[in-house]
This record gives sequence, C-alpha cells and structure tokens, in this order.
Amino acid sequence: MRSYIIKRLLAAIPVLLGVTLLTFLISHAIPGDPAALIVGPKASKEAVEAIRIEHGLDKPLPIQYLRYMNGLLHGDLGQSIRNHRPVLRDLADFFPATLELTLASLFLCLAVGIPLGILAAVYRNRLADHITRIISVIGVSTPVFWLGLMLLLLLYRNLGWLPGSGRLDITSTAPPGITGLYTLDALLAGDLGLFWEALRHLILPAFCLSYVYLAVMTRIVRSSMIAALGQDYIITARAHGLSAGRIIFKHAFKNSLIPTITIAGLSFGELLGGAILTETIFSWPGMGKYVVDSITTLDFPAIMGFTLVASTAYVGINLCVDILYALLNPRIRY
Amino acid sequence: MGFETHQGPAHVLDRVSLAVQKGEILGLVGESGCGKSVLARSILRLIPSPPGVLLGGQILFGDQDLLKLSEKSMRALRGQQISMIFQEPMTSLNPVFTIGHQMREVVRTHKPMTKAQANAFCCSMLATVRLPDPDNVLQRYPHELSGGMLQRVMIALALACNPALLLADEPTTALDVTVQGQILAILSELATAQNLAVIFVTHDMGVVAQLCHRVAVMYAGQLVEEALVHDLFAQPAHPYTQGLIASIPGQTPGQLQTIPGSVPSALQPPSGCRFHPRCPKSTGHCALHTPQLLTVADQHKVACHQAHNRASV
Amino acid sequence: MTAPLLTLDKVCKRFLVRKNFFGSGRRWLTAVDQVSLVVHQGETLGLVGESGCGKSTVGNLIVRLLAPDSGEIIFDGRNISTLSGQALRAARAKMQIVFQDPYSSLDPRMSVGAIVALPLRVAGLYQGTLLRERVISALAEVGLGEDSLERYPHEFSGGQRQRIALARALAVQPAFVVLDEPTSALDVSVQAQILQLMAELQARHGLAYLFISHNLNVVRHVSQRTAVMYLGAVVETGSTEDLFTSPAHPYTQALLASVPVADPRQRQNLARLKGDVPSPLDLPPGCGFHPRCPLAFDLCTKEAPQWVRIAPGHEVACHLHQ
Amino acid sequence: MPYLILASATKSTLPAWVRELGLTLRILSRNPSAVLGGMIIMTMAFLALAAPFIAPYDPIMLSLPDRLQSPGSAHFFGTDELGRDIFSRILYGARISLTIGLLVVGVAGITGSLIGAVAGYFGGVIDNVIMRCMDVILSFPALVLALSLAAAMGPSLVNAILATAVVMIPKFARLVRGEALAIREMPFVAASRVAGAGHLRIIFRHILPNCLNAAIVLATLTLGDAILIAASLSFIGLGAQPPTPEWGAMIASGRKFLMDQWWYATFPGLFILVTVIGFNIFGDAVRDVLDPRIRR
Repeated sequence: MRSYIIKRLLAAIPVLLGVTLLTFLISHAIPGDPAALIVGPKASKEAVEAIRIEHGLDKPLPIQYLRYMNGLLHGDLGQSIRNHRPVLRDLADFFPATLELTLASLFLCLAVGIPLGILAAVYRNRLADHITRIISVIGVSTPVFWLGLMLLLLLYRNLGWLPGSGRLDITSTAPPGITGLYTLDALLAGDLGLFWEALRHLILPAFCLSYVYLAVMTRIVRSSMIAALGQDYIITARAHGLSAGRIIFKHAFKNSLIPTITIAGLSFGELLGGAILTETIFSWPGMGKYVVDSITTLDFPAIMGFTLVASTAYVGINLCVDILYALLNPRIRY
Repeated sequence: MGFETHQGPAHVLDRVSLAVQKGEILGLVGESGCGKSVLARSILRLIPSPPGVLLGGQILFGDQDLLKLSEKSMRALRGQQISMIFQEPMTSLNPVFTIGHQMREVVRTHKPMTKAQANAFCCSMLATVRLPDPDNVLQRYPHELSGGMLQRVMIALALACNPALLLADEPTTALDVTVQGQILAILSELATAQNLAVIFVTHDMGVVAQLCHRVAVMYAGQLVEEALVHDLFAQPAHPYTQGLIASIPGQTPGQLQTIPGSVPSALQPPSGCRFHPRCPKSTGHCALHTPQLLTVADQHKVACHQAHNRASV
Repeated sequence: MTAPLLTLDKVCKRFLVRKNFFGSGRRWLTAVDQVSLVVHQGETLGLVGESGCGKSTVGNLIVRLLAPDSGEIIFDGRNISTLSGQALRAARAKMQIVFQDPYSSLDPRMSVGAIVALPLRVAGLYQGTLLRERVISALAEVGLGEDSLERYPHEFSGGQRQRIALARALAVQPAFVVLDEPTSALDVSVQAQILQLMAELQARHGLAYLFISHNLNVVRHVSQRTAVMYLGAVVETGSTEDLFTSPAHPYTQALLASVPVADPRQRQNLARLKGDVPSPLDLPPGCGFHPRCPLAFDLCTKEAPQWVRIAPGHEVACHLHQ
Repeated sequence: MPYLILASATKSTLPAWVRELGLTLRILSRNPSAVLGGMIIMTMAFLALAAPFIAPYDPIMLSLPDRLQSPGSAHFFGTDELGRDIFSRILYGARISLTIGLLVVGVAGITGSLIGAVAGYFGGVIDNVIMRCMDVILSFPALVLALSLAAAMGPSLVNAILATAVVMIPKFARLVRGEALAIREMPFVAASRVAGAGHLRIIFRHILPNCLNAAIVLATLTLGDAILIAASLSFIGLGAQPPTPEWGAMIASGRKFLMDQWWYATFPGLFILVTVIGFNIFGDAVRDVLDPRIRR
C-alpha cells in the first residue's frame, strides 16, 4: 500500500508540471501583451517596457518558463497590481475562509446527498426517486450566483433569519487564529456566543454552495447504487438469505462507493468554481472573492496566482481520492 | 416438492408443473430464453417485481406454498433450506469482500456461531469441495481465484446449511471442459451424500445424460417433455426433444440433423403448440390447440398431439 | 501431394503484460509457443483447446491481425509473416475470418449490404450494379434474400448474423477461412444449421477451413484433421478419426474423457484432471502439462518433449512416446 | 425491448439515419420528461427567434424616466436602472444564451470527438500524449480555467465562448476515446482490417459512427453546463459587456439593486434556471433512449 501511495504521489508530479505549463501559457503566450497585463491597465508605456525587461518577457518562451518555474519554486506568484503585495501572501490570508466554506459545504453534501441517493436507488421510479430527481435536476441547473441572491432576498432581507454577508458581524472581532476556521477557533477559545455567530454566518453561503454539488452527489450515488444492485452478487446474497438492509447498506453500498468517490473527487472542481461565485455574493472574504475583485480591477497576476493555487488544490484532492479508491477497491491493490 | 407457475405479461413461463424428490437430480433442459433460469429463480422468489409478475400457481416446498410466505420467512428459507448456484462464478461473489467474509456472513445469518467457529466451519466446507489450502482461500478476494475455484466456493456456500433443495443454474457453462468435469463430479457426489434434491438447469444434453436422474425439457416457456433420463435419450417422444438430441454434433458421423428456424420470442409466442412452426410433424391441429402434458408411458409425460395419438393407439 | 495452402512453422507470439499503471513488474504472457500447423487445399483443420490456450491468437496471427514474434507463416507459397501495408493486403486477399460473437462482429451502424460490400470495396473489385449483384449473390449463398440488404444487424437473430458474417467472408472468394468459434454463441439447434451451411459452402467452393473451437464434438464433426492446443503449444495433431479414437497425449485423453457424452448408458468419470489451467504468465518448465498430468515423471518437469510420429499423419509431443 | 420490435417493424426505403432519428423521436415523445424538456427548449428557441416581434420595447435604448419600475402591465418584469424593459432584454438574452450553448458544444464536441477518436484508435504514444494534455486541462476546476483564459484573452463575449469551449473539449475527448478503445477491439473492426481497410476508413466508417450516440448524449447534457459557465463568466464581468442583454450580466447589474428592486436580478436568473433545466432533463431522456451505458 505504501508503495502505491508513493507511486501515486510521483505520478502527480507530471500533472502538476502540466498545470504550471498551462498557467504559464495562459499568462505569457495567450495575451497580446503580457507585460501590460502584469503592470495593470493604468500603467505608462515606460513602466510596461521596464516590466518587460525586468520579467524577461522579451526572451523566448522556454526561457521565460524556466524563470517562471524558478519563481514558483521560491514561492513567487507575482505581485498584485492593486496593493503591491505578493499574491501568495494575499492568497494565504484568504485561504482559511475558503477552506471553512468548502468543508462545510462538503459536509452538507455528504450528509444529505448519500442518504438521498440511496433512497432514490432503493425506491427507484417511485415517489422518493421522483422527488430526489426533481431536487437534483433543479440543483444542477441553478446558477449558483442567482441562488445566492435569492437566498439573500428571502432569508436575510424578507425574513431576517440569517446574516447576509461576511464571516462575522462587523462589530465582532475574529477568534484567536489557530486553524483559521472561525467556527472551530471560537469553539477552541470556548466562546460559544462567537461560535454561534460564526455558524449563523456560515449557513447561507455553505447551503448555497453545497446545493449544486449535492445534486451531483445524489445522482452519482443513485446511479452507482442502481448499478451495484443489479449485479449478480446481489442475487447471490439474496439467494443466501441475507437481509435487505445488509444487502443494500453493506454489499451494494460499498461497491457503489468506488465509482462515487471518483466522481465526487472530480466534482470537487465544481465546488471550487462555485466558491468563487458564492463568496462574491455573500461577501465572504475568501480566495474566490479575492479573484473576482481582481477581475474588476484587472489584477492579472492575482488571477493567475489564484488559478494555480486552486488547480493545485484540485489535483491534491484527486490524489487523496485515488488513494481512497485503492483502499476501497481490492482489485487494484499492489 | 412441486410447483406450478405462470408469469406475465411476456409469458416467460406458461403453466409449468414439476416435482423433485429428495436425493434426485432433475435436469431442466432448453435453449436460451426458454424460461429455465426464470423458473429456477422464481422458486426462490428472486425475480424482481416489477417487471416480473407471478400470475398464478403455487410452489410447494414440502407442504408449504412458497408463494404465500412472507418475505421474512422466505429469507429464512433461502440459503438455509433451498439454496442456489449460478452460471457466472466470477460475478456471483461481491468483489470488495474476501471469500471468508462473505462465507462467514452467510453462515452466521443462519446459524448462531462466533466468528472463529464460523471460520473453522467455512474451512471444513471448502475442504469438502476439495479446494486445496482452504485457510488461504478464505483470505482471498474473488478476483484472485479462478472460475473453477469460485464455483467450488459457491457450492460450498450453497451446501453450508444442509439445504433440502439445490437449484443449480447452468453452473458449469462458463467453465472449461476439464474443470466442468471436476465440478459435476463434486456436485453429484455431495448430492448423494446429503440426500439432496437438485434442479440442474442446463442447455447441454451431454451434462444431462451424465448427471441427472430425470429430465424436463422446456421450450418457449412451456414444459414439453418429462421423463427418466434413460427413457428420454432412448425414446424421446416430443419432436423438439428428438431434434435437440439429433442436432448434437459428433454423435453419429455424416449429416447433422437440424431444427429449422430459430427460437421464438417470449413476447409473441406462436399459437397452439409453440413448437409447431419449426416442427417437421406439425399438422393444422397443432397450430390451433395447445397440447396438454400427458403421461404416455411410465413416468414419461409429453405435450405433443402426435405423441398422444401414437400412445393412445 | 501438392504443397499445403497454409503452413505455420514454429510461430511464437508473446504479449507484454503491464502489471500496473506505472509499467513496473513487466511480464510476458506466452500466448503461442512454437506452433507448427499445415492446412491443405479444401480441407478442414480443427484446432481445439480450452479457454486461454492461445487458439484464437493462432487464428489472428494467420490472418495477420497480429504479427508473429518469430516463426514463419506461409500462405499460398508466400511468407506473409513479416509483410505489411499494400503487400500484406495483396497477400491475404484469399483469406478471411469469421468470429465467435455474431453480435459484435457486425458493425451495428452499417446496413447488411454495406457490411458485405466493404471487403469488395476495399479490394476495388467491383463497383455500382456489379457490386450490388455480387453482394446479393453472396447473401443468397448463405440463404439470405435481397430484402436483407437495407436492414441492420440488430434486426437479425444470432444464427442469421453468423450467416451475414459468412457472406462477408465469402464475398471476396477466398481460398481459406479461419472460423474462430463460429457456433459457440449459438443455440444447439441453430448451431447445427450453421455447421451444415459451412459444409455446403466448403464443398461448393473448395474452401479450406481452420476451425477453432473448444467444443470437441463440433470439431469431430466438421474436421478431417485436428490439432490440440494446451497452454500456447500444440500437443497433438492427427486425422480426426485417429485422434478421437486413439488419443496419444495424456491431455488429449483427459480432454476427450471430460466431454459429457449425451448417452446416459455410458456414465463416465468426468473428473479426469485435477486443478485449473495454469496462467500463461508463469509457464511451468519442461512440458507445460506436467503439473496436471496423471502420468508425469521426472523428465517431464525438466525438458520440453519433442515431436514423435506414432502413426502416419499422427504426431504427438509427449515424453511417454519418445 | 420495444426498441428492437419497433425497428424490425419499420421497413421503409428511407435512409438509415432518417429512420433512426424518427425512431428516436418517437420513443422520446413517449417519455414525459423528454417532452417537458423538449417543450422548454422549443419555447426558449421560439422566444429567441421571435424576440423582435414579441418584445414590447427596444432592449438597448435608454429611457431614464422609466427607471427601476416594478413589474406591472406596462413592464411585465419591471425596468432596470436605465429604464430598459427587463422582459424585452430577457427575450433578446435568450438569443445570446442559446447561441452560446450551441457554439460551445459545437466547437468542443467536434474538436473533442476528433481528438478522442484519434487517441483511442491509435493508442500507444499518440494516445498518451493527447490524453495527458487533456488531463492537464481537466486538472483545473472548469470555472477557474475558463475564468483565467477569458481574463488573459480580455473580457468579451467571444472570448468567453472560446474559453468555455476549451474547458469542455476534454469531456468529449475522454468519452469518445473510451468508446474508440472499445470499438477498435470489436471483431467487426478486425474483419475490416482483414479485408484490407485502412486507418481513415476504419475511423470514419466504424469508430466515429459508433461513438455518435454517446457524443450526442454528452452534447445535450453539456449544453446546460455551457450556458451556466458562460453566464457565470458574464456575471463576474468576463463575458458579455454592457449594454448586451446577456442574462448573467443582467444579474450582475441587478445585484446592486437586490434589496429594493428584487425583480431586476430575479427574472433573468429564472430564465437561466428554466432553460438549463430544459436541456438537462431533455439530455437525461436522450441518454436513457440512446445510451443506457453512460451514467454520471
């Protein structure tokens, strides 16, 4: 098993190289004038020229790539045009908020999506299945940003049940930073009031973000459960007199998990993409909001830095998923 | 033991009546799609409904009607008193659990045993089907064993609780000839030893001739002939059975006898005798009237107008 | 005696099996090991063996869907084992193949007419109405009417599809056809029809067949000569009559004895061999059959047996006969 | 089951694909969700085509006196901050969204399918190189890659469409490659090779036609995603620019007025939702009919 994990880690290296190559090409080869993008729209001609020389943008692309990689290895993702801070430091500041949001959404998805998917598969073509199907079709068809706005309109403006923006009330101060997740940090600090406040702020964005992903999750669980329930070994298990509960929750579910986690890992990309929009709507100070703000100010280095970090995270998640897959599936254990 | 069923809307089984005694191996023969597997599965009520609907009839196990049992008592029966082995040993076991895990689970469902007891019991079961190194086999996953070995595991599992009836659904079709021989030998030996009633579903007349005591021939969802194995091969009464035996190659040199046409669809079976469009002896009467399954000689029943006429003359 | 139509001389084929995704633990699977065979004009050679013994690979090597690693394949006086491109196309114009599964051997997206016409089109032999007529006559030969031209494979039953596959093979008027388990997927009653049809076509066109099958009864019925394969190697060849009545190799003997005879008066001991067919990944040393052979002795585990002629045209590779 | 029976019952002289299309449509017409999805799509297509005739107002022209009016008989869906009729803008927006969807799926579908067929058919090094490139694209979250591509090319609708298409290509390439890998092992391909057929003939005669169903299913299912991604790009300011009446862009400007003028952002979103639902349920139904194997 250990050798499998090591091999899997090694196999991720070319993928990451590919990711850096593509990010490099997007930032250096696609734009008409990369230098102009790096300095920003308000810069003078001379400043553009200076940057061109300074960043070696007049050199051939392969050499530029080496420079770029060298920078990356030293943690240099470029400098933000807006505040002239290193992009990496900005992203690091915003990272915990995004992590808190995505983890909360992931939890919601799994907690609701898996039972719902099983329910739909077991009661296939009955009422429970139809209701689940309607919920999930609406889920995959809803524009996240619009859903967020509608939630704000209803639960914040009209009903006033939940706060509509930020991670805490404006007047509150953040709990002492240990994990960077306010809910967790507040609990660690023993401040239940603050925990409740952070949780209330988290609910709307987390629900908004999870809904799309939840729909995808439900569909996968449903279809892989149906596939598993149609296998010969299910009939064998029935012929051996095992109970329906055992057959569904043990025999079929463990098999259905194998395709489920693969696709769940792939769909994590949708969660990351959705985070961009959700954070924007709910003024959630995470990387997603940061990148949209960067787009408004045409802060190109910030955009590319975010792209790289988000993709690396995505590759990392799928790496974990692969390892989990090997743990669940005896057929590919080495 | 006896049963009598028919299913719809595509009448996969039409008024099939059969009986098996203790210690007897009954061969159920027919070509693909004739309903022989469906029949075997309906006995254990494994046909999902929808789409399968049992329109009528009864399945008597001893004096219990299986069709009237609750799902719970049915479950207690499955694996315990009636068990089943299947055609594809490779897919009949759950790929993500070890053989031992799955065997123990079944054994402990039916018998109060500790894990260690169950393990020892499974080991002894594997030994009775002559699997070498049972301890090791228990720790393996299904994909690590060959088809022949898996089929032995399936047999061991099926016989673990000393059932009274074993349903074998083409258990050797997916195996090589030399391995098939081994499996058939084990089955026949264990059936005798445990005084089992076996329903052996197959399309291979050779296997039937070698293994079974009695044979039932099915065609397009209906039973067309039933006889002791010697009588069936010596004096097949139904033209379909005759054709089936004559079209086995390698029997006699020279021309191979053929049955013209192909197996009809279960959705639109022919009228009257379902075999009449392919039958060399059919008359106008056959197209209109469905023949009954009637006794023509001792323990020999056939559903054919011509055979009935001959018998009554 | 005239020169044989097809000769295989010590043909070998190995496959690289990547044990895992990263290519480490590479192993070779020996599918065909030193196989020599001869097929004469107008005869049927049966090739029998259990699954995984390499018999289908032999068929694929002959029609050059695969290239042999070593050895020679001589067809119609030409060595075709190393040909490629245009030369190969020309050389195999006289050979065709029919596969086991009548459902996947016909492109579901092509009409029957287009399927049968494709080899003729590729060969550039016929065009327009001539092509159409040729296709119709090929279909007529296998008992299918002109109305089947515009229909699609899924509208036909298994037996009819196998007729279409035969029509496609025969359209280019080959001298030799590889029949790779052509009736295994069919019901007994339909199988008999197809066997009958193939015999008629052979008689009419003087075709030579290599009939690959795991079904000994069928091979006995159709072939004049038979070769038995085990684990990639041919272990015995001879006239069908000799081989079935006096099998010389212990494997052939066991194989024949394991076939259930459709006669309840002759009950056999079916369990003649112990164990399973070993994986072609780890070939046993010496004679490949020795781990399962009831008669194996010391030499069998060390040395591969040589070919011995025990009767005219009947040869066996077994130490017992040395 | 009914598929086969119907097929053998039709014996006409029409070309095969017409027969098959007819058959598919007939089966779809018996599937309620296909009918619902189809009706939604057709309604949207009709609104898009007939926009100039139905729309009560000009979608671009300003009318400052009418600004931010709530929905009523004069303006069904109210007006925006420049006094433009939101209903009229939504109708014209349908044209943009449907065009985006079709363009993205067309470009990505054709490019991706060809790439996939070549990779799957030839296998080996060619396959490896192509699929590793696809893997790199797939290791970016879709919206993130589309966003950075669009940012690099500069904010415009055309660039947003291109960026979305690039993101979708690997989906088609993967699917078609998988199919091609299976098809090239089919005996009918072997039979053609024995008959002497070359690579091109096999790719175009066997591989691509047999991938068609799967690709069409994926295309139908992707249409909705494409519309969503493009709308998201417009929403964050990288797609359609003002005054283009694109739905995502409309929601973006409506966001500022959310708390007091709810209608502004609500109606365009409702139309995205309904359109995408239409494509998704139609796509699901097409998948059930054409290809029961692909599951998501």
